[in-house]
Amino acid sequence: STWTGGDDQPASPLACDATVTAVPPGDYNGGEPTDAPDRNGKPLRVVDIPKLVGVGYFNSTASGIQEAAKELGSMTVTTDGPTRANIDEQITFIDNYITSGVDGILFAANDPVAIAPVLKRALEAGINVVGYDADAEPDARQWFVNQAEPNGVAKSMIDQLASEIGEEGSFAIVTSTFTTPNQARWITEMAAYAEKCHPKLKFLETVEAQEDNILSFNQAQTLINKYGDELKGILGMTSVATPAASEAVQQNNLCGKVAVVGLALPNAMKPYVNNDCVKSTILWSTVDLGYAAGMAMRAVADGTLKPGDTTFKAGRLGDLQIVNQSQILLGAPKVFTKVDINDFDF
Amino acid sequence: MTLRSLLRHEAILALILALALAVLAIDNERFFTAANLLNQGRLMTEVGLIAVAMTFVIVTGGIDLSVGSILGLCAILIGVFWKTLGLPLPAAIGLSMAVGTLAGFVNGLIITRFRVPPLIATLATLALYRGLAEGISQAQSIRGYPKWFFVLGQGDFLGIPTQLWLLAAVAFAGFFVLRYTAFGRATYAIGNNEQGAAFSGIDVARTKLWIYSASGFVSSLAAVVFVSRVSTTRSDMGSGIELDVITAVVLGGTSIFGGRGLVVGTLLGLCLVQVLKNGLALSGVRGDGTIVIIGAVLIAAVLISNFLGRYSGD
Amino acid sequence: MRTEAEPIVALRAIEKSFGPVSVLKGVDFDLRPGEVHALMGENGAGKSTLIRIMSGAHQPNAGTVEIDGRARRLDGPRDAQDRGIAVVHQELLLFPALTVAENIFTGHAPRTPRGTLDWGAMRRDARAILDRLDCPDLDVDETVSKLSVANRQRVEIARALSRNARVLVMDEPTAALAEADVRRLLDVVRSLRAEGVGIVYVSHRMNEIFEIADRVTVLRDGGTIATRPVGEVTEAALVSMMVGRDIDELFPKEDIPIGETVLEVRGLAHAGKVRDVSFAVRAGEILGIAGLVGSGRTELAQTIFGVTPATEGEILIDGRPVTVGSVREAIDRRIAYVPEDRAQHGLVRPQTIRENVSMAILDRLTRRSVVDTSRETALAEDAIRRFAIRARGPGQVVAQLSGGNQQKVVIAKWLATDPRILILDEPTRGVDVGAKTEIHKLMNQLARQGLAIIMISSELPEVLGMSDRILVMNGGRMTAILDRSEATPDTVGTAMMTGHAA
Amino acid sequence: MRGPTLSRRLSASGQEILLLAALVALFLVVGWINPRFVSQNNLTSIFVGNAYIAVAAIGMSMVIISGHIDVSVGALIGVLATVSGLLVTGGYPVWLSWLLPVLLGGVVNAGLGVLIAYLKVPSIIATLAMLSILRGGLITVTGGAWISGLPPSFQLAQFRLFDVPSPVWFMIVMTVGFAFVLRSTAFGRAIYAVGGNPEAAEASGIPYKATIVKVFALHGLIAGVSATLFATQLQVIQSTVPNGLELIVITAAVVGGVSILGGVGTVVGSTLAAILFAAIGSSLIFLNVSAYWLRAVQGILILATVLADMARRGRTG
Ligand SMILES: Nc1ncnc2c1ncn2[C@@H]1O[C@H](COP(=O)(O)OP(=O)(O)OP(=O)(O)O)[C@@H](O)[C@H]1O
Ligand SMILES: Nc1ncnc2c1ncn2[C@@H]1O[C@H](COP(=O)(O)OP(=O)(O)OP(=O)(O)O)[C@@H](O)[C@H]1O
Ligand SMILES: [Mg+2]
Ligand SMILES: [Mg+2]
Repeated sequence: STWTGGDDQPASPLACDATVTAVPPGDYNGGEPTDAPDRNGKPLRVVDIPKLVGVGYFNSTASGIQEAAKELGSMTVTTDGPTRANIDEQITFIDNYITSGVDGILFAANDPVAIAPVLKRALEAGINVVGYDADAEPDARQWFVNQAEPNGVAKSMIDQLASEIGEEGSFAIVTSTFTTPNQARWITEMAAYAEKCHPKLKFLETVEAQEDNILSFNQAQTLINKYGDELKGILGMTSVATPAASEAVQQNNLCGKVAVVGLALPNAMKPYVNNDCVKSTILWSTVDLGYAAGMAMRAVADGTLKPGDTTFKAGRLGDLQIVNQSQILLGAPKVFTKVDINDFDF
Repeated sequence: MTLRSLLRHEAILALILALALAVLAIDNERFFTAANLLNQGRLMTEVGLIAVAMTFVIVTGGIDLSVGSILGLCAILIGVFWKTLGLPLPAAIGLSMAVGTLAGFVNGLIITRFRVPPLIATLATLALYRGLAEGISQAQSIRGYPKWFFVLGQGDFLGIPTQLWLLAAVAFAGFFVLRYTAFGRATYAIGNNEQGAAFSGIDVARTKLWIYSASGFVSSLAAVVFVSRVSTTRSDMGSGIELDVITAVVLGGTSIFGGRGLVVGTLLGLCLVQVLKNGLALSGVRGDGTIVIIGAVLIAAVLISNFLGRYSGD
Repeated sequence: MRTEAEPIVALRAIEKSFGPVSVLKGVDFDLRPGEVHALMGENGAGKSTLIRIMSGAHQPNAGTVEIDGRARRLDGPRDAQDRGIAVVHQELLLFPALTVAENIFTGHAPRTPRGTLDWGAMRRDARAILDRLDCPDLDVDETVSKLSVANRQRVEIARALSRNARVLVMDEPTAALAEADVRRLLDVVRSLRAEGVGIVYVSHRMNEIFEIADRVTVLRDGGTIATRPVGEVTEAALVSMMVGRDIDELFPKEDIPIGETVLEVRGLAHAGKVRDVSFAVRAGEILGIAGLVGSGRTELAQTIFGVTPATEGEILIDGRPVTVGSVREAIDRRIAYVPEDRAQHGLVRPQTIRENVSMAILDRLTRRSVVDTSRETALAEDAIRRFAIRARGPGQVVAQLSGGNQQKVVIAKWLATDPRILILDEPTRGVDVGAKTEIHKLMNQLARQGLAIIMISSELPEVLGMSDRILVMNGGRMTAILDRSEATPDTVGTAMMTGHAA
Repeated sequence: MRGPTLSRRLSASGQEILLLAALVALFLVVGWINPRFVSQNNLTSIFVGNAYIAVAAIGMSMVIISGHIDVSVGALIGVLATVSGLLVTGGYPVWLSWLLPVLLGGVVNAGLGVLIAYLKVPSIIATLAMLSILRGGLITVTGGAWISGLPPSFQLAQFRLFDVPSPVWFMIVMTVGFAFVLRSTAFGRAIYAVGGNPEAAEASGIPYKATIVKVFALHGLIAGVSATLFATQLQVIQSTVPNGLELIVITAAVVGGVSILGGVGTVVGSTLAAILFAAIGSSLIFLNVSAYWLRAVQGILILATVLADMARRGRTG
């Protein structure tokens, strides 16, 4: 089946080689809070509302945000959100925090459009709004901290895959659900990039596995059984699917025969990377992502991060580039291997 | 006597609600404001709409687990009819609501014609309708609706969120039909003794078909409100809403075994859950703590009314 | 005579109330081994309540239960069973989804040496008990949900017997049985008595009492009126003890002028259960239908009433052929049916008298589909007055009424539809003598108003006493239509048996 | 005597036969289209990956047969799996980390049983509330952190006996065992009795309330076993409540022939149904059914099974 990315945006595959063309960010297209009080230097009460609470991924972004808050000293952050990745409940949470009168809202959107009206209401109430991990419509927030551009993620994944399974290998994808915007976007970009730069890679199919460990394991297992020797690689699109796929490969004694490439937290992948069953795992530092978001929130409130900037100075991360009119780019996704994976703890 | 024992649970619930309102208002001055309460009304409309019909369903001794999936399917269809097929938006909405009603009607058919217990029938259509939504949408969201459409989900009318008027109208209709009409009587009779009702000349199958169709209809109505509120359509919309709906209905005193229940109770149950969610959040309780408390309140409400029911003499 | 024997069970000065309602007010009752002690009283007199105390299901508020001369506290049914008391409850307490054998042995199934259930022994023992009950046709592996009422009754009795009880309490065991089955049951009771079992026997049927009982105790309004040896009382005396007044005639059939034919059926059939039935009923006439259990009488009635629409044949009303495809249609054609199963088909018991009485005619009590509650209340109040229903008011829940009064609510409900044809299926089953006479009087009164009445009854004296003509059925066919003058227990009984071979 | 008894037995276990036939048909048809579907590997995968569902469905079947329902079982499994993981990473012996969640499940659900039987809270409400409490409580307590660093000796579900993975053993032994309990012990028959007619059960000397509490407690113990299988299958434990697991378990039970009205059903049926659903899920991948339509196909198949069952019952009774 062809992938459309869940939205109407066209894919924009990067160049096949490592050339990175620096693109000027363009005119700021984010929103502005209405009649925001002067918060420069004043204590900030901020709420962080991720897609859902109780998953490792957002636990580590939350810890990054706390790190920033601690470093700044003038900002208190509470993380709260729905227990299911549900557009409706997330909206209710934001709504309640607008009423309770916070100074800033950090969010990772379950749906960019659905969340927009309530975020706009937050801006109208004079609240500073900054997104991370999953964006909303630009005018519904001020800035978005982009962990990696979708085409960048796609390039890392496909390049890594091709290097492991060869240019003519066959692969399948395990994702959460088809409707999750980030994953859908990445898969679209991967398809486009693979066609452009690795045209002989053979895409077999994509299976859904929710954010469910055992289901991911079962689905990977089924793919292995179905394709037998034909299957050379599995792409895990979520931090749940990748370790589960690795486990399936390991339990089937296919280490070295079936490659697993995917997004995952280093901690979850250490067992497989350390025993050489899996070569790498790709991810940005989720802690840094939260840290940058926290820093950006303070800077927006202080007025030091403003439209027209081309870089943003994010504490220990140094200068981050501003791209796509109103996004702060964390950097390229990182490929963790046996060499360095044990240096990270998240 | 029945009326009295019915009202008893509702009265207790109203008392708990009043108490919750008072405590939360004292605790946080931002809680008891017209703006906040009206906004909460906006947020609970979809659950409320479906809960009104679910009250009927549960009074007949049935259950409808597929409402969330019908909501998702209708949401998707609004987008597909409008964008993909190019119909005018009102026509797309009308058509999608027709499909939603039909989905409910199919539930009713499976239940009445083939005598499949409602729980099983709607467990199956829960998967089926959600699957249709996913298959039809191919995971595509559809957005970019015209401005006027958002009046329903995001606008106000006479200073009150538009969808609250709709909820009020549906709730009143539900209240009136269940309380005062022959149809309402038939609903209770079926819930208490289906065969007895049939021997009295009540057309059991037809009554149930109407009720399940109505359940589909309000689910599609909720879909329209939902799409208008969040400006987009996704195939996973409304998943899990059935549990919220059932919570409101049973908290409202409708007996899960059928034969007993009032729309007023359902509305009280609905408000209590929403007020708790909102008030606790404003008081700094996190979301996971809130659902623990709602679970405890659900049990407490039943225990209190069991206790009073037992000792108030029957 | 064993009158000198020590009582096995003795209840002394028992009092019992439910909330504010005092049901038993100082009842004395005792049972000796090898006797049949009948318990009689009007509906709601407290017979079943007394039995529930004997079976450990209820605890008395005051008074003592003595077993073998020692005061005991019965902590639940299990305790009573362990002391040798077994009960056949009035409302059959069976497990519809389980087999006959399992129903009989639930709670005390035979075990293998390893402690697991011994299915072989269970089925064998069940077979033996059923054979003793003279029920060779009842399969121990059949699920109870598929059995007829009479057979369920037998399972219930078999269950009580399976416990090798010293005391067997039977609460209206014959209410659902036809004459022939009653005979078989009474034979069993006699043989148990001969084995020294003490039997408490509750029934509203006088002839059974005189046939089987050694002593009789009469309850009225929760108090003991008297305990007498049966030989010392007459039927009339018993009745007046029960109702507190004299009842002159048990089956007061009046002569009423018969009018035009109202209903006629020709060659009516339904799915093999009713075959080729033809008869006519005229205004003012009472047509009795007699037959053995399962002879298809109820099916016939339900076919006329549109519950199970006819697969063949014709129904004519006032000489014009009509279709009756549903209950609704039957009501519109002014046919009413008072079903035999009150709890299942007759009433919605958790609802009020008002809601029940109006249920079949709601469409007539509505204005633009809104129910006119004041008219509805008036209707219910009228019914309570007219049928002397003992109730607090139209708002009382039907489940709280005694059996006889519930039956009156059903009749009131159907008369509210203003029928011309009234079918009564076992209208006095489980109803006490007093209420029974009232129902019979009512039937006469309705006939006088020109209704055509069809009455199905398994009580032969009732059919013989009340009917102008008697239709006899067997195996879904009609075997005879007898005029009042030619109907005797013999002629009707013979007709009930004929065609049995066919 | 023998003949009718045999045929009645067959018709009484009609749902099991129906499911078995469906399962065989599925394996034949899909295996014919794609032989890899019936490879030993894939069959093992289907059984292993879903054994915990089949195990949980055993307890659920007993609860439903007793006339109740439990919508909180998924949440309970999530909580118990987390407890198991926390214990073993907290340095407790492996056997204790397996055993304690099982006992805890029994205790928690015994409490639920008391709430339902003695305090008369309808089971759907009590367990709906429990779902909420467990789901929220788990996050409050653990913050949803993943549990990793599990010792290899902890991975019970990866052990093999006679080259058959342990989850399959658990599934088979527990299904057969509880089928025996239900059919051949007094307690088993008591479950049918209280589910079929509580009043009659009381009158037969079967204590209704105590039986219900025991059934729920047993269901909790079985959920504990299911949670242990769930927790020891992979090297990380997601300390969250698996979404929708309760519906899958309930579906397995009712499609397996357990009457939602109580008093009817077997655990063999529920296990077969759990396997059937797993096999259907797997077969759709083998048949290249577009993944977008997967859930719709599942819905149609559930419906078809249920309708076939209704048709069968229409014929026999
Ligand atoms: N659980 C209860 N709660 C309240 N009242 C009750 C209860 N059980 C019985 N009663 C009342 O007690 C009275 C006696 O009932 P009982 O069933 O003992 O009568 P009965 O003599 O067996 O009548 P019948 O001949 O109709 O069977 C009735 O008025 C009944 O309504
Ligand atoms: N629950 C049941 N399941 C299966 N067969 C039944 C059931 N009830 C009745 N039958 C059968 O249906 C046929 C007609 O029964 P019906 O009730 O019409 O007879 P009846 O003469 O009215 O007897 P009764 O005195 O029991 O009401 C009989 O063969 C009977 O055995
Ligand atoms: Mg009685
Ligand atoms: Mg009959």
